[in-house]
Parts: sequence; structure tokens; C-alpha cells
Amino acid sequence: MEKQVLFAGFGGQGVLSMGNFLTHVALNSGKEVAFVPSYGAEMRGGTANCLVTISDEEISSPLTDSPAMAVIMNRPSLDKFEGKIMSRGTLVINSSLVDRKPAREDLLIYELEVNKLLEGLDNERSGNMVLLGAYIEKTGIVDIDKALENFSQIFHGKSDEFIKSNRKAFLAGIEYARRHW
Amino acid sequence: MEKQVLFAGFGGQGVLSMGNFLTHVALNSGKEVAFVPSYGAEMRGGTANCLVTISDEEISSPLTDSPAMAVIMNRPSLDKFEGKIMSRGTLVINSSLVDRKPAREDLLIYELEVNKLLEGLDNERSGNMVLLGAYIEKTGIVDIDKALENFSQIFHGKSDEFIKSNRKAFLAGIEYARRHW
Amino acid sequence: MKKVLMKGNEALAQGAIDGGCRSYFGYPITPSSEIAEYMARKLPLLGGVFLQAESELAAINMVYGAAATGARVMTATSGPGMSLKQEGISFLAEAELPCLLVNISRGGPGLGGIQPAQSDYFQATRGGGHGDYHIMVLAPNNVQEMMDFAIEGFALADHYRIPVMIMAEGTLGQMMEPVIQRESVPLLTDKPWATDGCKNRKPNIINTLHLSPDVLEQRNMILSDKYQEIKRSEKKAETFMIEDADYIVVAFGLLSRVAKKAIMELRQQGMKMGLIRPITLWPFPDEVIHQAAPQVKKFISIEISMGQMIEDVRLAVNGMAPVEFMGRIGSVPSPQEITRRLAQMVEGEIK
Amino acid sequence: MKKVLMKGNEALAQGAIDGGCRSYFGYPITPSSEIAEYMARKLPLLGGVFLQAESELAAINMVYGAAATGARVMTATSGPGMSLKQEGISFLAEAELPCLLVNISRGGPGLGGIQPAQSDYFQATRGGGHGDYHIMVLAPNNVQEMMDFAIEGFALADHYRIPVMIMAEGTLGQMMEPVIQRESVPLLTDKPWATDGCKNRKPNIINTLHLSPDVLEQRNMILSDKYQEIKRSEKKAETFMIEDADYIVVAFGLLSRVAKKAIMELRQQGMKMGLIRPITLWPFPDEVIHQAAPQVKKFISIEISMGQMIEDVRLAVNGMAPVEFMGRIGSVPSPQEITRRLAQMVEGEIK
Amino acid sequence: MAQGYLEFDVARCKACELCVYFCPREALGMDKHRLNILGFNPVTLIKAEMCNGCGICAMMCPDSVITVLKE
Amino acid sequence: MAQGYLEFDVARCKACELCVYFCPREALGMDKHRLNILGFNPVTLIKAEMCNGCGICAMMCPDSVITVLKE
Amino acid sequence: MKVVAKKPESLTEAKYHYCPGCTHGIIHRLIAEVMDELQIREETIGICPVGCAVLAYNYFNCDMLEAAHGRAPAVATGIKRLLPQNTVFTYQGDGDLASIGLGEIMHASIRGELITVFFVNNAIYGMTGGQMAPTTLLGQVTTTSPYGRKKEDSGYPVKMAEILALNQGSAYISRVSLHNPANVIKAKKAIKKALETQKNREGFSMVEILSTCPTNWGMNPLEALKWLEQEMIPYYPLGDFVSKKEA
Amino acid sequence: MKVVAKKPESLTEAKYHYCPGCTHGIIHRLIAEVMDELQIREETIGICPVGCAVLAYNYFNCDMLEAAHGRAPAVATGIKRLLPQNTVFTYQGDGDLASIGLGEIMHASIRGELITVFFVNNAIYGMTGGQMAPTTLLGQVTTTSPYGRKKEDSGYPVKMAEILALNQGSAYISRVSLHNPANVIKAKKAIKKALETQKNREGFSMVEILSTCPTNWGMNPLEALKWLEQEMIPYYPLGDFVSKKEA
Ligand SMILES: Cc1ncc(C[n+]2csc(CCOP(=O)(O)OP(=O)(O)O)c2C)c(N)n1
Ligand SMILES: Cc1ncc(C[n+]2csc(CCOP(=O)(O)OP(=O)(O)O)c2C)c(N)n1
Ligand code: SF4
Ligand code: SF4
Ligand code: SF4
Ligand code: SF4
Ligand code: SF4
Ligand code: SF4
Ligand SMILES: [Mg+2]
Ligand SMILES: [Mg+2]
Repeated sequence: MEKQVLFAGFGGQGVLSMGNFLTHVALNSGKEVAFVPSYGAEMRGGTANCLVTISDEEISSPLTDSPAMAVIMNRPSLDKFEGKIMSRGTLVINSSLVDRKPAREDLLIYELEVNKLLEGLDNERSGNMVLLGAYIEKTGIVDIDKALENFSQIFHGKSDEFIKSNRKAFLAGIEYARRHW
Repeated sequence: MEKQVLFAGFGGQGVLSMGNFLTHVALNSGKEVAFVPSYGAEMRGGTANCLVTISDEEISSPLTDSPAMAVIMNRPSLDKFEGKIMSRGTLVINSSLVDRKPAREDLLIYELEVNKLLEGLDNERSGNMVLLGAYIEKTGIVDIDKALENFSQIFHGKSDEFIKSNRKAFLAGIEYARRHW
Repeated sequence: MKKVLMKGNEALAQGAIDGGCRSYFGYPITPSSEIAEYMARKLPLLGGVFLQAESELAAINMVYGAAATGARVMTATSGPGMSLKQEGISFLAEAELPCLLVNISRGGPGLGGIQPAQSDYFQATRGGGHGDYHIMVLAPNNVQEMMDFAIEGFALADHYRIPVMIMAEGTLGQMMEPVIQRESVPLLTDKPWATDGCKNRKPNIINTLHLSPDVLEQRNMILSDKYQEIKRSEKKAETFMIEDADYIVVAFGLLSRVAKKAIMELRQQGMKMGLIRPITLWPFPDEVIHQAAPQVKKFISIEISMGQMIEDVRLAVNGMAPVEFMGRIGSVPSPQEITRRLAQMVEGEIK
Repeated sequence: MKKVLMKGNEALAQGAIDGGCRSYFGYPITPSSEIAEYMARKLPLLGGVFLQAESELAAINMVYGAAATGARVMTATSGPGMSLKQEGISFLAEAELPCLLVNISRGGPGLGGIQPAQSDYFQATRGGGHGDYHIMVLAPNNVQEMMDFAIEGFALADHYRIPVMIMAEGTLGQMMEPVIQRESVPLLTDKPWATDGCKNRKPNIINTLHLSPDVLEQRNMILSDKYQEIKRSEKKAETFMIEDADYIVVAFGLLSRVAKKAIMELRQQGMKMGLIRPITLWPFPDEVIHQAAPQVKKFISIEISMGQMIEDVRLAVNGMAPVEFMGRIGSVPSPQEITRRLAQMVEGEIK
Repeated sequence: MAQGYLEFDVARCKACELCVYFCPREALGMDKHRLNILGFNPVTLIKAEMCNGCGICAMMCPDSVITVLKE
Repeated sequence: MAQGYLEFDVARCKACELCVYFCPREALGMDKHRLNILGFNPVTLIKAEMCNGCGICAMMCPDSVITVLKE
Repeated sequence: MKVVAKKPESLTEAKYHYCPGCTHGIIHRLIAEVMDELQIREETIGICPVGCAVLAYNYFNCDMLEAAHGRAPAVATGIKRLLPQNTVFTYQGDGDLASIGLGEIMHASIRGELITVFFVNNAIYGMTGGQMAPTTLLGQVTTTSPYGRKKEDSGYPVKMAEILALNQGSAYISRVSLHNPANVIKAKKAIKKALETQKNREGFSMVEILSTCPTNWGMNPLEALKWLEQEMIPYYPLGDFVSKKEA
Repeated sequence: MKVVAKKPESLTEAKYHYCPGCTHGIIHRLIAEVMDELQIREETIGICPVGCAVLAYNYFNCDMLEAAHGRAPAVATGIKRLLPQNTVFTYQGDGDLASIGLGEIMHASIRGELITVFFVNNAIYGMTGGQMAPTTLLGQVTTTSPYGRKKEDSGYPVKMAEILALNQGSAYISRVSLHNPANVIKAKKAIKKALETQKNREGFSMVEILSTCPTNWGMNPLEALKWLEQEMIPYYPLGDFVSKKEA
């Protein structure tokens, strides 16, 4: 089985970290993985996205036009990518920054008002981990316990503080998914 | 008819001027001409040579491996080019600076001790014109009167002094050829 | 050894270190800069030399000097920077100085864009600099190969005394995949020609000037003989389902993987497609193409350019089959797009 | 008009002036320096601009600026200098700025020698710089053409908004032949895209950066369409006795004249030889070769290089006949040598 | 004291807060309740009456967001 | 006064005459009767007894023609 | 009502792509204001560098060119020689001007080229993500000086104003800063003077403008201005280094 | 008998290709004499320029490289960084160093690269047949300044010693001449000091040597030395411009 997930949002929202995290967890779960970020440090601002491929076999193409899943962090990204998601795919949305409903009717759609949920947390900037936790929990693309196990290894070198607050956000996302999705 | 003449000697001996002069005269005589100098200002010293082609028709190749005639101003040039002259061709030598006899037996050979002849003249540096005068006079490759006519046009821009002394050397060469060759 | 996730650029840099490289001279440019940044972090810890040169021009000439001492040395850049290095590369090739050059390619011409491209193919394989010379060009298609080819690149460079280039699309430099690190090679190789001080021997001279036409011709002959030898020994390609293929796609680099996916898809749809993936772009693996040609209905060269490698494919096919082109500029086409276009091209054939 | 004797380099410079060029930016290098020197003498008298740039790199970028103002501008150099201009040429091509580039070629690679060569053929025709682009390349074979092609070069450059290169062997720049001067063309052409101050119009922008892949692709398409149009309209070759030829020599530049002499000689010996002389090296006149191919026993590409144009000949012939190579490096081969070698090649065929 | 009037080209604001910091009269602040098209909480006048139209905010604004008028 | 002795590597001489000009004792001159392999009339000692071995000629010679010895 | 400040006409409507608080934006505005005041917009040709300001052709409302990295002074020379009556300026970063383009800027100044150069010194390569520049301070950490710039490896930071002041072709050379309103005013004056120097055909003119890169310095915009004031200015003293008119 | 003067061991037997009276030859000998005296021949790596001295690899009896035009300082940097214990010098003309290679020499000096540069300033391009150099004097006629160098077109001649002296990485910068025996002796001292500066790891060192080009100046060798003395020295003052040890 091969799955491809797109993460997209503003630069600075931690979109690449989401993909990066997922890729690491998948690798540690014995999968073949590829992580393809959009890049362009030469261009400040704008949007960022990345594509994660997770497979049981060797990955031929790490690229795609139509990922099976998309995790969308802002409105421009929804506009850009909604049409590309594979039919009957999954679409996860941070509805705090997306002020419209998706138009596609063939998709499994999950929405979460990330900013609202963040208000209860001490780390304003961990919205990405909230949505990631919810997404993984819901789709089971990787084992959620495996993900939790991997936290400190993946964030190796970051402060305990940082890891703790991100973990908290991640857990909040899981919690949300369990309750609402 | 197409004739090709090679002039060769030390850099500074005025070898290129000889070819240049001949080319101009031929052009003014209604011929097709091409003048190909060795070049290499990037390399000081060493030898210089040029190849003049004079023809009644369009010149296809201005280059050759075996010119019909060669005018040789020093020993290294004789060593280098003697073997290349077309069989039954003409070889003209400044024997002041060539301390051996040519080995080829199939050539028409004319020798002139240029430095000796120069002693009688006021311009030490006009040895090239001496040999050129003699060569043209002997071979009739261009009309010698045409050559004399052309003097001031070709040396346009040079001092009268310069032209006069070169003309004198040229005449001395003619004179020598008439007497000795 | 354990698999670790690495960015292509970083894997390449680590591969170079494993290949005995302890000196790096370069100038930053997207999407290659992580190679310099990785070297800036690692080399000082290994007692090596990292120097950010003032320009690509300076960098390639520093490489010239460092390579002349016998050291394993590299530089990395992208399109515009590689153009600035052309004079230097011509010098390196003539002086037969081994080194590793990396082009993490972006779109051109001019400033162009920073998205992946393959449009520096001509520059790499035909020698963008002046005079008759070649460098070896390797095109990895995954992050593991980014690492492995760096190691191999140095071995080839030293063996043939030739600059070796790794050319990879920008995406390949930026993406992450798991890699297994190889064992490091020994650091020192014996280079009696190196200019490292003439103690106990005659002075060595490294020079590219040959004012005498004869000597210049001799030098060119020597180079040419070397190039012939490399052509005989070092052509490398990967093939995929070409044995019974009616249509053969030729594609290199990351794009070859995308093409492979498309071919797998089309095979499932019943079309007999195959893939030839040149691994060495110079020397170009023409024989495998030539041999396949008589049985093939059509070759399709897929490139992220307006069509450059297609000339090499045509030269290899030499009229035995039609050779068509599919190209994109500005980004790597998706498997879906390739599948669609290939299907069209083949159907056009059938009806 | 009267014929006057001129050096090839000077004829070219005078041709440029007659073609409306009043600005020159360049850096000296043998065997091209007389072009700069001629311009240094003449342009100030004509109210034009002569500037010796600090380097070839600066020169090509000055050309970029001057061309952007709408002026007819040129630069001349030789091998190593042309390598240094590759980034700039890629920029000029993308920005579609017309200008005249001259390569009075010498031997390479590296510093090489200063004797005539044709080994910058790939660099000129494939684009030594990065990205997909082409420039037009004209190869004169006598001093008159040095002059005429300079005039024509500017017309083509302006018409297609493309850099045009004249490539000539060093000897052609250094030798003298009689020339007839043509009438000068009018100085001014209308260039609404020029950046010369936005009085009474919207600002103009000259730019080569296209960060969006789509825009970059569009730009490349526009360029590509232009290149196709040039290919349709501007291929130029001279043929000599090819109608009944069993063997066709392909040669350009001064060398083509030498080859012609050899062919005349061989014809006298009864061998049916002909000559195709590409006048435009890009676009390469492939059709005339392609059309001749079915009747021909063998093509022979003669070059002062290790074999570069031969690829274009092969591509044109596309397998319909064998294509062989005869090359020299370091100097122009003599007619005698070519005659001898051709006779050998043909005899090898016959027995 | 003169009274200043401000116009904001809100869509250009990147919330760098330099105007806020350099305003000698502490008249400016960020609008935490709005997001502009760039995704930022843009500048706003929090104490309009304090503004004397000195123009310093506009001078320090990197994004030419602010037009300052004065009677 | 010390006596100098000179050796000339005549084949290297290019007849630039700098040695002649700078020799404080006018000991040197050009040999108009000889041509060396480069085609020049090379340097020669015209007044051997005048040479005091000061070495100035060698110092000014661009072509390292002259070896100077002294007792 | 009087307009105290507004976006000048010599800027287009396009929104900058610069990061929040990046002083490139202030510099753009100052140049445009001076173009307005001198009424030279329609005769001016500007040249963008390769660097964060690469897209400046979208912002200045006059004829603009985009040059290859470091070569803006050569491009400007080509233009100015052909159009001696027009105003020509380049806008260059420290990587562009002081690293890869050092040869071109030196020679333009040596020739006394009648152009004006706006040199944005932010002690780093902004566009490519924070590599060391020739003007990076000793000890400063960047992605290519991860252990801090060391003078043993990379030498001392380059003082371009001081170097260019030495060339006899230079008629006006000044260094200014933007860390507070008073200095912004001074910066504008210098920009004006530089363009006037060109108009008066006095010689080459350059204004070095100390500028921030909050993103790659890892600071917020205000911290960045403070760092500029406290760390950069002591090493890069402000003031006029050459001013022919005064002399 | 004592040997007062002879061709040094650090020169090979090869005959120079230089024109009669060209002072390139004197400079070669002085460098070689110093190499002999410091006993560094076997550890020295020299880099030739493109210029008349392009063939210097045939003359110096140590490891030699031939670099691309103007890039000798970059090549030297590559060598020195890899072989920090060896002595590395470049030998460059004014076209090579001050025109095309100005960027590279400036950066080598800025970095304080531990190399020694011998800069042969003969105010012209010798090898290519007499074109204008950045150091060509005002009014001087060359093939590319046929009406004499004008400051309006080409600016003032470049004073490299003064410019390089400004860089903090420079430890020893001197200008010397060869127009008479006394100055030849001083030139040799400067050459020695420069190489010692490198040995002592003090920083970048350069000796600018005023030199003649009789051929392209159109003078005989002696006239050329006089012209050097009378025309060049007034504009290019002799002396040490930086000398760290003294400071
Ligand atoms: C020839 C070339 N080399 C390198 C680059 C990559 N590059 C783009 S901008 C830049 C440096 C930017 O720094 P600076 O000039 O200081 O401008 P800033 O972004 O800091 O304003 C570099 C190295 C390029 N585009 N072209
Ligand atoms: C890239 C490049 N540009 C130009 C040249 C041609 N060239 C050779 S030497 C030279 C200048 C020589 O002048 P200088 O450096 O002053 O040395 P000199 O001969 O006067 O000692 C030039 C322009 C070249 N070989 N390579
Ligand atoms: S104009 Fe002056 S007082 Fe008014 S908001 Fe701006 S800075 Fe404050
Ligand atoms: S300075 Fe400008 S961009 Fe920054 S917050 Fe104020 S208005 Fe917005
Ligand atoms: S050693 Fe002195 S005295 Fe003797 S010849 Fe030489 S310069 Fe004259
Ligand atoms: S200085 Fe040297 S080369 Fe010149 S004449 Fe004297 S010995 Fe001969
Ligand atoms: S990267 Fe730095 S210089 Fe570039 S726009 Fe952002 S803050 Fe400004
Ligand atoms: S051309 Fe000038 S610099 Fe070159 S060798 Fe001759 S005299 Fe010396
Ligand atoms: Mg910067
Ligand atoms: Mg010189």
C-alpha cells in the first residue's frame, strides 16, 4: 500500500514540520518513506507545502498530482489544492484560517478550529501539532502510539519545554478527533 | 594562375611588412589576393612568417602546406620551411643570417647577404626591403614598376624619411638581383 | 547500518565526506545551499577546510588550487553559478585535475526560477566552456544515490584524473528519504603529479597553455584517448521492462522514477512500455538504446527541459526508430501527467 | 566601390559600424584584440562609446545594459573570454536583448593556444550557459563575410530580439583580403521595450526571473516558438558540386575554403566529391544534408576540433549514410593534407 | 496641538509593530480581531485623539501602509 | 682596488645594454662581431681591468647572463 | 488638510514580498520619495540585484532592469554610457555588491561612472536563507559560519564605504542607518545628495545603508533595529566619507 | 674567489621569452634569490598569471601552476588552505591583478590569506600587444586608448598598494621599483620581507613592483627605465604601505 499526504499552509505555520514528523514516524514504523517539501528560501512569505509518501514497498515516484489526503492550514492552500485531491480522498482543514466550506462532495472532510483549541494551550505556535495529532488519530496513517513514542527522538536537540508543549498540542488534537470526528 | 609565397624570419625583421607590401601591390595590379600572417602577440620573440596568395581567380584556400616560393630571413626559418616548398619551387635566402646551404636540389635558389648590402645604406632596419626588391625583380611575381609606384600609397602615414630610405633599400635589392642573380 | 532520514543535499555532502573529501569551496545558491551549510558544520570538526568563496568564479579556481595539491575537493552550485564556472571547468579538464562538481539544478535561462529542471544537460555533457573536453556526469535518482554517487564520483575523478559532476534536480536536493551510510574510504591516494612542494623530486607543473600547435594537438589527443576509454568502460544505465517493450521511455534523475510509475500504470493498462534510465549522462549509455532500437516502435525522451538529451537518444537510435519528445519546464511533471501524455502519444501511434 | 585590403578583425569591426553599431564593450584577448582596437580608434570619432571593460564578465553585462537601452551594441573575445560570458549570454537570451557577440576562436581547452580552432562549436550552438536557450551563430569564411555578417548580424539580432554570434577561426581575424564596403544602414530602430526612461509611457521592465513555474514555462515556450521560427526561416548553407557527389564533405568557416580546394583537386582525380558549408551554425542547415543523404555513400565532417559539428551532421543524416570524421587541433589543416586524408578515407571505402 | 489623521492601507500591513513602537504618542496598536489578506493582525489607531500627525509612524513603516494628514 | 671576474652565459643575452649603462666602471660593451643563437650581438667585457666585481651589471641584467666573481 | 506622509508616486501599488519589519521596504520608500522630489521618475532607470530586492522591479515605478548577481554596476555602466542624460541607479545587497560583485563595483567607482549605488548592508545573505556575507560581523553566527565568523578563516568584515572612498572616481560616499526616525531622515538626505551628485556629473556616488534582516538574524523587527544600532554601527561608522562638493 | 652574483638555484636553466630589457626578468631573479636565501624552494608553490609571465612555470625551479587570467589569488587560496605549512606566491600583471582579477585579489587580502603576491605593474597589457591597463597613466597612449587615457572615460589609474593597504587582512604591502641598482636592492628587501610575513603567518602580503614594457611603450630598455622613474613614480609613490611588524 502506498499513501500520499499533502500538507499546506502559510510559511511559518509549521507545515513542513508536520510532514517531517509524519515521515519520521512512518520510517520508524518500518515503512518506505519520502518527504518532498516545497522550497524557495529565495522567496520570502507566500505558502509552503510538502508531500509525504508512505509505502510498504520501494517508492517509485515521490511526487504526485493527486494525493490521497491533504491537511490544509489556510484558505489559499484550500483554493489551490482542493481540486487535486484524489477522488474519495481525505481532506483535513484548519477552519480557523479557512473561511469557506470545501466544494468537493466526494471527499471525507474533517475540520478543526485550531486557533480556538490553541487558546486553552500555552503555546500559540503549535497549531500544526494540534491538527497533525487529530489527523493521525483519525486516519491511522501511522500508529498513534508510535507517534507519541517518537516525540523526543524526532525533536532531538530541542528544549524539553518545546517538546512538552508540542506534545500537549498533539494530544489535544488527538483528543479532539476522538470526541468530534 | 595562383601563386603562394611564404616569408619567414625573426620577429622584428619586418617579415610581415614584406608580405603586406607584396599583397598590396598585387591587389593594385588587379589580382585576387590573400595575406595570412602568423600571429601571436601573446608570445614575444620567436619567429614570424606570412603567406601571400596571388591569383587571377577567386582564391579558394589562402592556406597551403607547400608554397611555390619562400623568402627566408634567418636560419631557423630555413630549417623549418625548406622541406615544405613545392618541388621545383623558388627559395630566396638572406645569407647573412643563414649559416648553411640549403639541402634541396630541386629548387631555384637565390641568396643575398643582406647585412653586407645594408652597410652601404643609412637604414639598418630595411633589410627586408632589400630582399623583397631582389625577390620581386627576379621572379616578376608582380610588376616591379607597379611596386615602385605603390610605395607612398602603401606606406601612407609614415614619414617621408621612412619611405625614402625603404625605397632606397628596395632599389638596392633590385640592383643586386639584376647584377648577381 | 540503520536507515536515517536525510535531505538529498545533506546526503550528498555526507557522501562526499565518506568519499574522503575534506575540503569544500563554494558560493551559496538555491537550491544547492544546504550542501555548503552541511560542510560548514561538519568539515571544521574533521580538521577539514570549508571556505565560502566570494563567487562561483573564485570557488572553481580555489578548487583548481586545492585539487592541484592532490586533495579531494568539491564545489556545489546551481545553473547561473555553474555558468560562471565554465572557464574554470575547461581549465580543470585540460589540467586533468580530479574534483567533484555538483549542480542541483533549477530552471533557466537567465535567473529563471528555483524549481527543479534538467535544462543544464547540454552545458554538463557538451562542455559549456571553451575547447574540446568532457567531464563525467552522474545523475542520481534518489537520496541514497546522492550519497553513493558522491563517494563513487571521487573514485572516478581520481582514477581518470577528470572532474566529475553530479547533476540532480532541485527537488532531489531538497527532499528527504532514508539512507544507509556506507563505509568511509581511506583518505589518501598517491598523486605524484601534485604540486605540493618539490622536496626530493623535480618540480611539478600544472599548466593548460600549449602555444605550439603540435603540443596542443598532442594534449587534445591524450584527452581524447582518455575520453574514449571512459566511454568504453563507464557508461551506465538502468533498464526497466524493455525486453518486450514497443515503446521505450528515456528519462534520467528523479524524473526517471516518476516515469517508472507511469510506465507501471500503463503496463497495467496493457501497453508494452519500458524505461531506459541513463545513470551516466556523459558518457551517455548509447549502446543499450542502440541495441533496443530495432525492436521498438518509438522512443520517447522525457525531460524537464525543452529537449536536450533527446539529441543523444537520436544519435544512439540513428534513424532505426522514431524518437519523440515530452517536456516540461519549471517543475517535475507528475506520474499522472506523464501517464496521460504517454497514453496520448502511443494512441496517436495506434490509430 | 573600391576594394581595400583589410584584416578580418578590422573588416568585422567596420561592418559592425556600418550595421549601425556605435557602442563596444570588451576585454582584449588574442586573436580578437584588433576588433577592440579598431573600435577604440573609430567610435570616439563617430560620437560612439568604446569602453574597455575590466573583464569579459563586466563586458557582457555592459552589453546587457546597453542593449536594454535599444542601442546596437557588441563585444568580441576568444575562447576563455567567451566561457566567462556564459552566464551573461543566458541572461541576454532570456531577456531577448539583441546584440552581436564575436568569437575569434583559438584552441582549447584551458588556456590552450592562440592558433585557430573550431572547438567552441558546442559552446556556441548548444548554449554554454544554463537553461534552454539558443543564440544565432554565423560562420563567415572570408574577410568580406566578416564585414557583411556583422551588418547582417545586427539586423537579425534586432528582428528576432536575440543575441547573434559570429564565430570565426583566429586566422580569419588575422588575415587580410580585399573587401568592398557596403552602404551603412540607418542608425535607429524602434524598440518600444527599451528601458530608456518612461516618459509618456508605462515603465518598462527587463527581467529574467520567473519564480512561478507556470510563468517560467510560458517564457520558455515563447522562446521555443521563436527558435522554431528561426529554424524555419534562417538556416543557411552553401553547396558545391553536391548534385552527383558520392562523398560529401561538411565544413564551415575558413576551413570550408580549404576543403573546397581539396575537393576541386580530388574531382580532377576523378572522385565525385562535394561540399556542404553551413553558414549558420545555429540554426544548423540540416535539411540540405538530410535531402542529400539518400544518394551519398559517405559524409565526412571536417573540423578543427575533436569532432563537434559531426553530431549535427549525424542528426541530419539520421542513419541514412555513414558519417565520418576528420579533425585537426591547433591549426587549420592545409589543402594538401585534406586532399590526402580524404583520398585515404574514400579509398578505404572503395576496396 | 495639531491633530493628525491617519489612513491605513491595511492589506499591506505585516504587523511588524515598528510604527507602534516609534509613535511618540502611543496612538497605535495591532488589531487582534482582524486578519488581513496576508494573514496578519494589522495596525490600528488605538488612541486617535493622541495623534499629532508627526508622520513618524509612516517614516518607520517598511510597507508604506500609513498615510498621515494634518490640519 | 679589488679585481672582478665575469662569466657570461652568452646564449641568454638579448643585447638590452642595461649592464653596459649601469656598470660604474664602463667595463662592458656589446660584441658587434658575434650573433648569439637568439640573433643578438651579445655582451662582452671591453675593459676587463676596470671591473671591480661590484655586481651591479648582474643586478640589472634581466636575463641572468652574468656571473660575477671577486677575489 | 496637509499630507504629511504617503506612499510616493515613484512606488507602484504592488505589495512588497519582504518579511515583516524588513528595512528594505523603508529604503525603497526613501529612494522613491527622493525621485518624486527631484522629479526624475520618468528619466530614471533602476537596476535590481540578485538578493531579497530581486523583485524591486515590481516596486519602483520607473524603467527597471534585473541584473545578474553582482553585475548591476556593469549593467548600469552600459546604460549610462548610452544614455548619459538619464539617471541610473543600482540597488544592491552585501552579497551582491561586496562579495561576488566586488570587482564590478570597484571598477565602476574607479572609472568615476556617473551612477548612484544604494548598497543595502544587512550583514547577511537574506534571500538564500542566511549565509555569511562579507559584511557579517566577527562572531556572528550564520548558516555558513555556524561557529561564528572567525577572522582567521574569513578575515574582517568589509567596509565598503571606506574602500570606495579611496577611489578618485568617487564623488559622494556615505554610510547611513535606519534604526530610528532621526537616522531615517539622515538616510534620505544622503540618498538625495547621491542622486544630485549624479545629476551634477561629479562622479560615482554610493550610499551604504545599514539594514536589518529580522528573519535570518532570528529576531523580531524591533530587536533587529536594536542589534543594528548596538552591534553594527560601532563597526560600521556612519557619515560621509567623500563629498566632492564639500571638499 | 667569492661569487658576487650568479643565477640563483631557484631559477631553471630555461631562457626567458621576455623582450630585451624587460624587467620581468629582474623580478624573476630577485624572487628566486630570496627563495634561495630563505631556503624555501622545495616547499614553495608558485602561481603564474595570464600575461607576459604566463610561462614563468618554466623559469621558477619549484612547483608551479598556471592559473586562469586574474584568478591566481583564488588558486593560491585553494593551495594554501590545503597546505598551510607551504609557501605560496602568485605573480601577476596589472591586467591580471587590477583589472579582471580585482575581485579575487581584494578578497584574498580581505581574508588575510597567508599568501604572497608579486604584482608587476608595467602600466600596460604586455602580452596581448599593448592595450590599456587599469594602471595606465592619464594621457598614456595604448592600442585601446589611442587618444591617450582620459579620466572621463576610464577614471584615474588604480593604486593597488594603497587600496590593498586598507584591508585589515593585509600584513605587508609595499611598492618598489627597478629603475636603478639602489632600487633593485630595495625591491629585493621588500620581496624578502613579504615572504617572511607569510612564513610568520602575519597575514596577506603584496609587493607592487613598477616594471617596464619597452616593447609596448615603444622605447628602448634604458628609455623605459627613465620613463618609469620620471612618469610612473610620481604617480605611484614607493614605500611600505602596511607593515604589521613595524606597527
Ligand atoms: C551567480 C549567482 N550566484 C548565487 C546566486 C544565489 N543568490 C541569490 S541572492 C544571493 C545573496 C543575497 O544576499 P545579499 O546580496 O546580501 O542580499 P539580501 O538578500 O541580503 O538583501 C545569492 C548568493 C545567484 N542567484 N546567482
Ligand atoms: C579570460 C581571459 N581574458 C583575456 C585574456 C587575454 N590576455 C592575456 S594576457 C592579458 C593581459 C596581460 O596584461 P598584464 O596582466 O598587465 O601582464 P603583462 O603582460 O603586462 O605582464 C590578457 C588580457 C586571457 N588569456 N584570458
Ligand atoms: S503621526 Fe505621529 S503621533 Fe500620529 S500615529 Fe503616527 S507617529 Fe503617532
Ligand atoms: S510599521 Fe507598517 S507594516 Fe509594520 S505594523 Fe505598522 S503599519 Fe503595519
Ligand atoms: S661587476 Fe661591476 S665593474 Fe664589473 S662589469 Fe659588472 S658592473 Fe662593471
Ligand atoms: S643586461 Fe644582460 S641581457 Fe642585457 S646586454 Fe647585458 S648581459 Fe645582455
Ligand atoms: S530575508 Fe531578511 S533581508 Fe530578506 S526580506 Fe526577509 S528580513 Fe528582509
Ligand atoms: S611585451 Fe612588454 S612586458 Fe611583455 S615581455 Fe615584452 S617588454 Fe616585457
Ligand atoms: Mg545582505
Ligand atoms: Mg601589464
